Amino acid sequence: MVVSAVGFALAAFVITTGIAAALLRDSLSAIIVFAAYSLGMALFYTLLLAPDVGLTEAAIGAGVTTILLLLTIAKTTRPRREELFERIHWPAAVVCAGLAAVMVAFTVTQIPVANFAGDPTPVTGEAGTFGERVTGHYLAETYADTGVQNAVTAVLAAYRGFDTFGEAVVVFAAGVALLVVLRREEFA
Amino acid sequence: MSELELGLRTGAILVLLAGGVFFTFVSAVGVIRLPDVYARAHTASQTDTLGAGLVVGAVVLTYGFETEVIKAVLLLVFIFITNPTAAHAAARAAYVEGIEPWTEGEERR
Amino acid sequence: MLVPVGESVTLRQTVGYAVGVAEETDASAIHFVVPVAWHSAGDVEPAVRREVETLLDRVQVWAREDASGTTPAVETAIIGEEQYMFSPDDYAGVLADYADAHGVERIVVDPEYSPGGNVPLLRAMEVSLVERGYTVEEAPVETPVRRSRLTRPGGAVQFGLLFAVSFLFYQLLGGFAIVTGDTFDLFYELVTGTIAAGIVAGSLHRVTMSERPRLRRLGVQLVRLSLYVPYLLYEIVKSNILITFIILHPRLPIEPRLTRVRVAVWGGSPLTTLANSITLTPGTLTVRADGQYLYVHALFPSAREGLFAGTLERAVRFVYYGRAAAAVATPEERGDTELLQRPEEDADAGASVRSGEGSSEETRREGERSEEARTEDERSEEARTRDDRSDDDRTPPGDGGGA
Amino acid sequence: MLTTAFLATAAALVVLAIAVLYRAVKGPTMQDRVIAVNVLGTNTVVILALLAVALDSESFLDIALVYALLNFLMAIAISKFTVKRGDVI
Repeated sequence: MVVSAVGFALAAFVITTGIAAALLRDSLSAIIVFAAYSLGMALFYTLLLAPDVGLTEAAIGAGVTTILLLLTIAKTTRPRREELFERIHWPAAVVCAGLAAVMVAFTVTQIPVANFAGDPTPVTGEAGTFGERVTGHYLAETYADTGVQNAVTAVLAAYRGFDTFGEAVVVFAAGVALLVVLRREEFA
Repeated sequence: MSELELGLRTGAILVLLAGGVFFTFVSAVGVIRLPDVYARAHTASQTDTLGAGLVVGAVVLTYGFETEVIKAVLLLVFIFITNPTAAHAAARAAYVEGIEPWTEGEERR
Repeated sequence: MLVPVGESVTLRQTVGYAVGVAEETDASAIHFVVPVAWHSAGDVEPAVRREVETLLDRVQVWAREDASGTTPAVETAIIGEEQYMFSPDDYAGVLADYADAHGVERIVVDPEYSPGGNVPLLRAMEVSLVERGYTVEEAPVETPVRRSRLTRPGGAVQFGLLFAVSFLFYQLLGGFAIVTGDTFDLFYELVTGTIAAGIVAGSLHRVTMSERPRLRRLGVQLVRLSLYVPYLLYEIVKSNILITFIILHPRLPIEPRLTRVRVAVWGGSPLTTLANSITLTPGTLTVRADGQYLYVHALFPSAREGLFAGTLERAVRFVYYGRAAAAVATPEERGDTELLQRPEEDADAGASVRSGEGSSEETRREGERSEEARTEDERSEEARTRDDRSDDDRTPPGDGGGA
Repeated sequence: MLTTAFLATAAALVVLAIAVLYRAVKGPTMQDRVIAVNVLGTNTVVILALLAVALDSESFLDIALVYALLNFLMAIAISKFTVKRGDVI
């Protein structure tokens, strides 16, 4: 029960930071608030028992992204500050909100379990929808299959191991390319 | 561990948690209420550090003598070293940028 | 159009931009001027003068290169030689005088230009120029990334120490499976730990330590540090209660002042320890460290007095230099304290520290030295031209101190 | 009982974090935002430590450790950036 309180407070935090980051006019302010958003997201992942995703969010979202964005605006110019927030195009905003609401209505209602609401996670895997069976299967069989205790880690690093490896290669290549570009831009 | 010891430890943990929340609350009030960057940096570095320290202290106390306690202690050390340094960096940046410290009688910023 | 110039990496781009703007706006002339910041009236050193003249020649050549026709005329000048320039206002005044004499309204500034050498006066100078009614514009230049060398010659001790710390940290994150686990764990943790610590120490041992560590002294200092930490914790808790009272007080009774203390510790880690301790004890915040000078922002008078009494300084001296060194006169007794923001006697003068002044040790010394060198009537001369707040800043150390 | 206390503390800290967010959005200077986000980061680290105990998973402490260091790095990087534009690392 109290877990859900933490969850809802976090959700409020994440949504507020998200909106603020989108609406702030000054890009440096937006970057800083976006870092706060990453803090909230990492906590969220951790609360939903996906610590490795939380760790990635912490390292990438708050650390690397902030510095990359800072470097980006260092290479560009900063507009004069006269307003605090971006002007909202209301018709577009309404359309976007409507679309988002439809998406949420379709997807969120299909989510079988809300972990932080305190509902038990189905482990049996027999009854229920397809999604529940898949979740149940992984929760039940992961340890026997892979010897990894955390189901999320197992999916990420064992079942989808090659996938993750490929991702790591992509990220590494991007990092190397970035270094090359940055060094090339260094003068004086 | 005896009944009494357990009770004492639980009590101590609760006191630490309450103290931590209280000081974090004070730091939040300070960050919102104080008039300028420098004054805000004060609470950000000090009151917040104490609040965090007390809560992590409660965590340390809960773990007792397990190996995890070392990590918690290390966390405490990090917070105590990095927090004032970060506040100093922000204040120094403000000073170098030429932001004048607020003195009483001026309007709040 | 007026362009104040000085040696900077973006000077070339600024010149190009200024010429472009001058052609667009049909300005009759561009004036490139160098404000020369030598306080001794009139006698700029020949070497400096030659340097400035070469710079102006270069600027002139560049401007000709960029101009499409013969207009606008390019003029150069060295200004401010006869005047004492110290604060951003002084620079702005000199520029304003020149601009008025030549009927210039528009001023283009190189964002990397720094009037006072290493002191960041530019922003404040621009503000002051805008206040005087000129159009001030920063040239849109690309700032090159500056880099300084981080590496130093390393050594076996550095490597060993860093290796040990990294290895310990690795084992710690692994939950000390090396001790608690079975033989396989022991072997596994040993190998992976050695590799990881080896990589860290190999790549960073030239960077992490500023000087060669002496192991025995390091050990002694660690022991004394373990005595210092509880004392610091006690201080933190004690003064946090006070600051809590102040923050939650409805009227918010704070009297923040920026102060400067010349502390009796030196070197990297002692100074860092002291500065961080000052920041951790509520009511005081280290804003800037400049050699032995710490710029401390104190939130209320009692915090300021505590700082000037130097208890933390003594404790840090004990940690790093031993018990004998702990007995030292307080900063207040030494006369090493100074209030940078309006002393109590003229509390209604509306004064405050300006960005440039006192922000660098060099200018401060420069200012003091010339202060002594100059004669009495020069001083009164200056008192007429400069506003009263700058005089507060140049109060000799100790004078405005513990008031 | 203690678990509830830890979670309640975490919830309270998140609520306080939302309050501090006001300063991160409002500013007015960049340094104000840096300070606010640093406070948020410290709160996050503490919440992670609390979750580690409450949900009984010690690995969260590792995340908290990483986060404590990253938070520091972030504050330094932004501060340095605002002083010398273009000089981040």
